[in-house]
Amino acid sequence: MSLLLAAAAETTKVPRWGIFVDVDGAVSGFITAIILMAITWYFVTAARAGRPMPQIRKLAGLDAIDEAIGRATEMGRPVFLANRTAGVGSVHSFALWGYMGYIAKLCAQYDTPFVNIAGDYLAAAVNEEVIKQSYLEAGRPEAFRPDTVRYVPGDQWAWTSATSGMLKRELPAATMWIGYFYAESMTLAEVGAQIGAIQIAATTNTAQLPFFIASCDYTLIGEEEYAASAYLSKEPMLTGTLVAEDVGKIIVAAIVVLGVIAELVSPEANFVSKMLQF
Amino acid sequence: MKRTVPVIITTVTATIVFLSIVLFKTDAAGWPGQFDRMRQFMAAVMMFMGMANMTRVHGSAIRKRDRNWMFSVWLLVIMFAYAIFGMAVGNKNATYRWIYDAFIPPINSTMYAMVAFYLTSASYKAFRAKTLDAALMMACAVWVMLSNVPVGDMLWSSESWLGGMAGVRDWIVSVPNSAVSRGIAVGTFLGGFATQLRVFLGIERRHLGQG
Amino acid sequence: MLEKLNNLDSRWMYLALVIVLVIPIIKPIGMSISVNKDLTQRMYDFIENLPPDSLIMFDIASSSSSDTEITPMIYAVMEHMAKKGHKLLVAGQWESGLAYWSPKIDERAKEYGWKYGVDYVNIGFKAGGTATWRAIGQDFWKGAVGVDINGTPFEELPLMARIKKIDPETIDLIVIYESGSPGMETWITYFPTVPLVKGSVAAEISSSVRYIPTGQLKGLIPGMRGAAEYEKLVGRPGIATQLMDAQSMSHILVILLIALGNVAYFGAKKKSAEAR
Amino acid sequence: MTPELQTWIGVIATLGIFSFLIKENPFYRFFEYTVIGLSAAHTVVMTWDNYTKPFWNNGIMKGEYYLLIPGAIAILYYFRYAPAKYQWLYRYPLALIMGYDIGYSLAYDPRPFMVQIRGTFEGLKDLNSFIYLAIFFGVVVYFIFTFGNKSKGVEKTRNIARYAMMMYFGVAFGNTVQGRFSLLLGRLLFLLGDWLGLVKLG
Repeated sequence: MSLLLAAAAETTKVPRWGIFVDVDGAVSGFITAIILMAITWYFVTAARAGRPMPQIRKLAGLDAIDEAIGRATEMGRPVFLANRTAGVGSVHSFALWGYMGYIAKLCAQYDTPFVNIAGDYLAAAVNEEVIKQSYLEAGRPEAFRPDTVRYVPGDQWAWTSATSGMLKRELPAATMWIGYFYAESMTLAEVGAQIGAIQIAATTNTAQLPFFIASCDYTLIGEEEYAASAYLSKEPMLTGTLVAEDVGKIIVAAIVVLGVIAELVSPEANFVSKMLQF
Repeated sequence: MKRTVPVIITTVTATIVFLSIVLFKTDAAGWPGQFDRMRQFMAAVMMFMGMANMTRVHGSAIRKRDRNWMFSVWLLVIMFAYAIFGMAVGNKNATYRWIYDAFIPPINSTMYAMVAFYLTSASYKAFRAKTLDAALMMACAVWVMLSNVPVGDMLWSSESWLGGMAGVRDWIVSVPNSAVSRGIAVGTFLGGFATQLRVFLGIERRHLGQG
Repeated sequence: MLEKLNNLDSRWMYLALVIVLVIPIIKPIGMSISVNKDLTQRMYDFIENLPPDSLIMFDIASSSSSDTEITPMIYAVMEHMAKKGHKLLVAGQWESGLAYWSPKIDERAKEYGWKYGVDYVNIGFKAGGTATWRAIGQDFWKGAVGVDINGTPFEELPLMARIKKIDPETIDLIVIYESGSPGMETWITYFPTVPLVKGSVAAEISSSVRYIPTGQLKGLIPGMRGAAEYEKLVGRPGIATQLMDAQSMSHILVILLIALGNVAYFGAKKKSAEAR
Repeated sequence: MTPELQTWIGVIATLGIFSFLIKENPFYRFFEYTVIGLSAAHTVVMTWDNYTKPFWNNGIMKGEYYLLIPGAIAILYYFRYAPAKYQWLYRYPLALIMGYDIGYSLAYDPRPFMVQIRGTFEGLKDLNSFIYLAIFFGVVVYFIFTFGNKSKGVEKTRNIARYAMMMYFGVAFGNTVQGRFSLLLGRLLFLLGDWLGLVKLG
């Protein structure tokens, strides 16, 4: 009972600060956002000024993209890239466009059919723009076909039934599942495995990762999904944002270490904890 | 005008929205609430984009007489008929609901139920102890599956030492597992934040295409 | 032989799965199950120890696709309530789920001889998310617009006379049947003092158990297995018990397939090594 | 329009979808295309009923004329399918929507993250808490992309973190199995019970 009361007290005792919203972590979240922006800005400027950026660690899943497209070209079969949930303002779309630009360009160069299945009607329009741009960069704008980007309504199982149907009918040699997926992950990955495609998956939904790992050849875990844009383009400015991210992680680790020390000294007066609650 | 202005619009809008949420109380009447309404209204105005895309994709299939062009005809007919009917009578209409209930829930539940089949065949092919990674994953999966059904209790009862199979499972779930999920969550947050900053700062502008 | 096994066609596995599921459904074996002391037993004890005539609220936060997991839980808890003589208030955070289970609850209530309005009330779905629930918590009648699922005013329902707020004095326990969000966060965040238990679909168990030691959840029914345990505790085996054999068999099939897959893989590897 | 007809459609659709397990076939294809068509239409109808109409009737017609500005900008999105010369106009509403979404998540995302970090060190008590911390650090190190890639210690830590993650995935897989089979049982009960009447439950 005392535990319950303690929990209850904790949720009501929220620090208020002027006009700031009275939610746990509102102020510290704001400060965190500003700090992260500052770090990112610093490293991007450094990269723009031509300072050398460190190498990104090897990510097998991203290296495999070239191999997968190569095999699709040899077999004369299409390459599929799909995402159901990401809207235009979603971080998964931003990540997806990084993959899309790279894959579409390679496909255009090798004259391999490329298909994108989108589940959001606004994102479908933007995907088309990204792909057209890549085809243009590859010097083959005429290779873009009107059925390259296919919108299928994002209703979970309608989308999945359509995608599995397309997989079995068009037999892509490479399939890529990038973004946030739910229970449909198992169906997609297993149907893809049955048609013998090379499969690369990337998702941040930890509950669905096991299914991708089970049935895909390469799986990018969690945050690795977001690293693709920098990794594939090798552009120093994008790498700079990755460095900023890593600095963020080191700061988090430092805060946790501080928090542990404070907790061991006195759990009641843990200043780190109070700071983060603010 | 074609690429720079949109980048500026994005950055300025993001800054305004960010500050309005951080500085003002979030309720329907305040600034964040108003911005939210505008965003919703914009998405509502754009709602026919999906049908436009589908008309084009399936229209091209019909024109080229693809293998499944008859199905594409059927799809377009049913889509337009149902949409026009629904917009005319509203989604609470009994006939509209009847059509919906007859097709969509059974197909959805069946697609969902099929996951069980795929799970079965995936475990046959995937859980092979080729590497230590795979072996660990397999061992944990088998352990949890056994402890979730009566057979697990028969093998190692939950009355006995360490709480039996279920006891060990609960320890794995509450200690190493939640540590992993939290670690991944920290990385995901930072990665997502950086990805958004790339667009916010105008470094990533692939979505704006050429010209 | 082993190579063939190594690349076994999935369709054989699907056939095997259908067989191991259908046979126990039609002819259950009746394997005995043990009751989870930390989860199901706790919830049972909590309801068992409530004084008679307590008011229990059901919150349905699930969709009909979780039918086979949630329905037996609802039935088992209702059976328990009927034995102890508790009153029931049905509400839901998910519109479709509430619409789906309301007739089933009515059917069971009829069997127990419960009178609508006296022994149980269904207030129906109230739109507006957590804001609505906070309003209902402060003033139940006003927040819930004063009518039940059929549009009957609360004045005509005697049970509603004792429900003016959501607090521990009025509502002795909230049972949430949840398969996703919005769900128990509403209660944990805004009504932390009202005792809460949860009937959870299997996929949600691992994310919910951490609320048990802190007392934020008084107990939990873990998936279909938990429903079967609860049925055992209340002494009325139902759907979950009947299906538990099928669950066991399918789990065993998956484990056997994993074993077989490994045998085939290592066998084939050894053979190809010998051939070289 | 009887409930029996609905059950029959349900049964045929269920069997049609299940037939995909054997082979992709026209029977499945028919239901696949039907569900996509209906679902696309349903998306539009729901948006129309829940957003477009209320916004028009209760917003703009009641004097909230400022909504016309985002509305007008939103219409530009349809220039996506206009002749190439005018296509770029669609980028303005796009930029606006993206700006809104980015601002929104930049403001809200850090908050739950603060709670997560606090959770790692609050309430340390026994050996388990320290195992927990060690694994947490390991996983954070695993996701560092640019530093310490040549260090042996970092590589070892990453390996251990990877094993811990694989255990997590194994457990998540095993725990989900029960729920997925429950769903399939539900479908089989529909066929065997509601339709064929072979099983009586409850």
